[in-house]
Amino acid sequence: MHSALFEISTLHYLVLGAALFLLGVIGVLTRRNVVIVLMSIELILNAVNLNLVAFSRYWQSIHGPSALHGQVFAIFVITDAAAEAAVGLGILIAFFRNKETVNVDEVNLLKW
Amino acid sequence: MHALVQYIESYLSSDKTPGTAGNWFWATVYVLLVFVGLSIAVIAMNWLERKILAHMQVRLGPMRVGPHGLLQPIADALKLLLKEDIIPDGADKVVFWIAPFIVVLAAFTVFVVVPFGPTHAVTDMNIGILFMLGVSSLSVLGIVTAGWASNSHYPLIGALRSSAQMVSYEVAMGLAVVSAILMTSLNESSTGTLSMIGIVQAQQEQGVWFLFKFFPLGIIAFGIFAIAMVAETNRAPFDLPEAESELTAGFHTEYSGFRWSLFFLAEYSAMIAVSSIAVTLWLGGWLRPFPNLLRGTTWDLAFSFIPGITFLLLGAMCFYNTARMPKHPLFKIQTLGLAGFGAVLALIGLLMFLPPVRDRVGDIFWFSAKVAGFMYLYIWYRGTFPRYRFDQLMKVGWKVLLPTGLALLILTAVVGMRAELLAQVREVFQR
Amino acid sequence: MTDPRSISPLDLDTPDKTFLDANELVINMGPQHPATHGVLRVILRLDGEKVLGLECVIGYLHRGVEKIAENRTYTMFNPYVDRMDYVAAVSNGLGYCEAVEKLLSVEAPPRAQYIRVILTELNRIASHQLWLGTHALDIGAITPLFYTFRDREEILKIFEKYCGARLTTHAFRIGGLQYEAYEGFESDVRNFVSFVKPKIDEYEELLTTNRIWLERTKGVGVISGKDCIALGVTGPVLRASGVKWDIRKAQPYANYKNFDFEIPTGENGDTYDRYIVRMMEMRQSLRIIEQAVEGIPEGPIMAKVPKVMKPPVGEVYHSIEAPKGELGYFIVSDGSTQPYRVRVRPPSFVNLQALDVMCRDQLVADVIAVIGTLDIVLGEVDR
Amino acid sequence: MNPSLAPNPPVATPFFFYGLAAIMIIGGILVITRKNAVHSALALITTLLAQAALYLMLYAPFVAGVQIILYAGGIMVLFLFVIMLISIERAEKERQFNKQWLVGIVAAAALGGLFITVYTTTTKGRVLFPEGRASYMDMQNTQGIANLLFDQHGGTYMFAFEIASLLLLVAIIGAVVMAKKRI
Repeated sequence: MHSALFEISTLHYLVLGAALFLLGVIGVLTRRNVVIVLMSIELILNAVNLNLVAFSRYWQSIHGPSALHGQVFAIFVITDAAAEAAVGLGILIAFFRNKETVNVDEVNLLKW
Repeated sequence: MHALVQYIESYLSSDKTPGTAGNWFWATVYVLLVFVGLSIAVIAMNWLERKILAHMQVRLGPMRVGPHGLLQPIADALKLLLKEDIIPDGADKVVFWIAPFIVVLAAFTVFVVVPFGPTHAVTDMNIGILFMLGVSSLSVLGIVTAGWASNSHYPLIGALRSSAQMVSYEVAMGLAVVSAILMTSLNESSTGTLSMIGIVQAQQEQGVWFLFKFFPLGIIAFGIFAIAMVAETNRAPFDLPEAESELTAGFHTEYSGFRWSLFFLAEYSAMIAVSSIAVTLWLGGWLRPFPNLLRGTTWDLAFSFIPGITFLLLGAMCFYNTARMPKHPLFKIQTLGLAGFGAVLALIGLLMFLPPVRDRVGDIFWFSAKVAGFMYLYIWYRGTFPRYRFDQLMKVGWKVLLPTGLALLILTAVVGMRAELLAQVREVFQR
Repeated sequence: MTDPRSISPLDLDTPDKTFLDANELVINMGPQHPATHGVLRVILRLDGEKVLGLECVIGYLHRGVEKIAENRTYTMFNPYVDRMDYVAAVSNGLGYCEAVEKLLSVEAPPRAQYIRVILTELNRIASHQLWLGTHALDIGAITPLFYTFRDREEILKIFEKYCGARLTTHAFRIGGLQYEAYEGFESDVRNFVSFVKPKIDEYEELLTTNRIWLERTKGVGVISGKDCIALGVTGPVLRASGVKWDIRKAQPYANYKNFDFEIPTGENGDTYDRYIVRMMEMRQSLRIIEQAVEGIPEGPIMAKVPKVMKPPVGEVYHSIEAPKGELGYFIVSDGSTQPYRVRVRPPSFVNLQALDVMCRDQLVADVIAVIGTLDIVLGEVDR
Repeated sequence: MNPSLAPNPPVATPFFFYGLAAIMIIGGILVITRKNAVHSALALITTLLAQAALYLMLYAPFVAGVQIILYAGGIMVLFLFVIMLISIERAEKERQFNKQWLVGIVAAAALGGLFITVYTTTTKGRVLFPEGRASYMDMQNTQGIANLLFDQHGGTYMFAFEIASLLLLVAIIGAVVMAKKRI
């Protein structure tokens, strides 16, 4: 048990990633403020990234140092996060201008 | 004792930076040295800026505290430390408290990778330049939060302006940097590097400072960076975030005393940091000038005397001014102080003639001298230029620097790969 | 979109929402603000950084100069006018003295007239120098301030030698001068003229072709000649809009008709033109001074005026071309030793009205440039 | 390749890992519990920076650099910018959480259970993710990534890279269209 705790392996990173992911999910589901919901999504994406990079290292140990696919994926995820944040915040601003609220449960423009 | 000497010698003969060599003791010493050196540089910069600006503006500048106001920065620092630290009532206390530290941390952390010499850096990172750009971009966070936490209109506008400005100019800055990094890879083995030391070594190997490589592409890239770095550090003529006549003092309007001095410290160390990037990327870092024209061991030896001579000259200047001091009993202490300062400078100069010292300070000296040139430029800008308006600033950033930077990047690649491109074109024609 | 002019800046009923929703963000600039030249308070109604409208709140420096005049004799009131436009005290004194002289139907002797012209023109240069320094400072160029103050110092030295005061000079008396020109006055003035000529070139070198200066001033705060006349704007602001109106030529006072000088005018009526017009005016002033100092006649410096002044019942309006525009004095006499009413037409006060027109649809930073270019002195605005 | 750039063997890995993990978890909790969005953003920045340090521990310096420069220096500034544009005083007085506690707990529990199951499942006596520790690599990470993205013969992920650039372009246009009052 001692060595399992103190020799950091891929699994450690995976567990950390899972914890972050769960925090993000709870944030997305329970918060009303859209900005914080978006930030929780960032948390989820980061959890995924952590897993990807951890796997990349694991993969490297098997397939040699140039097997960096996980890191490349992480970079793509970061790119997507940037796009998502830009569009999401743009929508938020447009929404705020119309409804003067940032609460996600008042986003009911499509409801009649 | 013998072990200690051996230990130090083992360090002196090392060809790695302490961080890379995994030498924790020397790394700590280096961190402390950089920290102390930086603080001294900021203090000196404070005095120099006031003096140089004053002389540009036909006045004398600080003259009262110490000979020629030499002790003025220390007096100022004391005053700032003793001042009441006011936190406005409506401010968000925690964020207000943290913000200056974010700025200072960001401004100081970048110096971990600044190469003062081939072995004179805390560490040499694989991603050195990326690290520098990234960490220095963190100071935006401090500025934004400082403006927001003050809970006042002017700081908020200042913070918004500041963040928009810094984020915009980071783009142009990044493009210029990428074109310089591209130049590192345009050699026989076509391996580039992001490491700060590696970039300087690439210039050494290619025998040309990147400023002059692919003339005039290098100079244009340097120009873009030189403009963007002034905007990045919020200095004149891009000092809109703290435009005195419009926003009183911008994001730090509500700050006072110690916390304000942290912003001040951060601003100047950020200036030094971006100047270090410019020096490393385009001006050959620690390399002495004219490596091609004046080569050979004789010239190396001649150039290695220059640090000592510079300090001797500074000392001589002090003595000259000592002779010009008023001959009045009240000025006795000041005269003695100035003479003492000159003596210390001259002593340092003499020390620098000793062979072991001479060999090890040359690179630090040239690096610092180049950075000092940039510092002078900053002061010069401040004395000369009016301030841009915000829309004009954005126009310069997005409509001038960004397209130029993009074109420059493509051109650098084309010029650098011209042999391959020509070969391919020939292939097409032969077919 | 509604016409921005229909929105009153002080319409505070609509709540000040947030930055984002800032169709109407109301910002208070001043009275304690580094760029409002004293205690001007401007209430800005902004759309983001665009100015929808603004309103000036004045009176923070009101001292009731006009009321004071009613309780002072004509002679005793003379020093008070220096406190209105304190950077051009000599011009203020000239206007007042000439107005009272007109009321008394006396005329100052030629020698006094010449010295008056020299001092007034020196003061015009000093005023323009101070304007240039502070205006450039507002736009962010700090160095011109020190250059202009260095050279303005020479003018102030002449004033000090002449009448003992540097700023609030009280140089003139009703009917002429109190002091004879001191020994070496003429050579001092000549030296000053040859000293300051290259200095003006120096200011121009720093600013006139500076790219940032051009970008900050060209097309900023444009006002047409028609608008200027409608608002009563005078002085360099009017001339920069292309209207060739200078009271020194239009209704010559003192002995300006003896001198040969030009009225510089601009075309576009923007901040840059006003800058150029003022720079050229400084040169023209030097020309006038050169001519005047060559032609100082000998003779008395004081006309015959009674010790106790009791002007005949009546009223008089007399205006002069002060550095900032038309400075007029309207004096009503009831035959006693004290004026019944003195009304000052201060150029700064009238010019300040144009601020709103000039700033509409410009940016916040331009408001500062425009306040600077109007060259207002709050002491004169508030009186 | 510069041999002097070879990184050192890791030092005190567990210490750093648990420290950074604690920072990340605490930061994450603060992100989802703070009333004030600026505080949340600052907590998220802390989490992101700690994660960048974890990337360094995983020998992914380039990803760490990108994380700092893009996430902490770019995206989070955007977040702070937007938070400052919208009114916070009012948002703070309102109810912070919606009435989905139950959904949240159930979803989190389900996902957590799933993770635990996956991580502890053994097939033929082997866990699904063995505790394989990567050996120390003296590869230049940045060049490796560059080779994967675009090497001379068209990198493995060249197409994906171009698509990503297109995505960014779309995002730029979308954000401008959304946020601008008058185009």
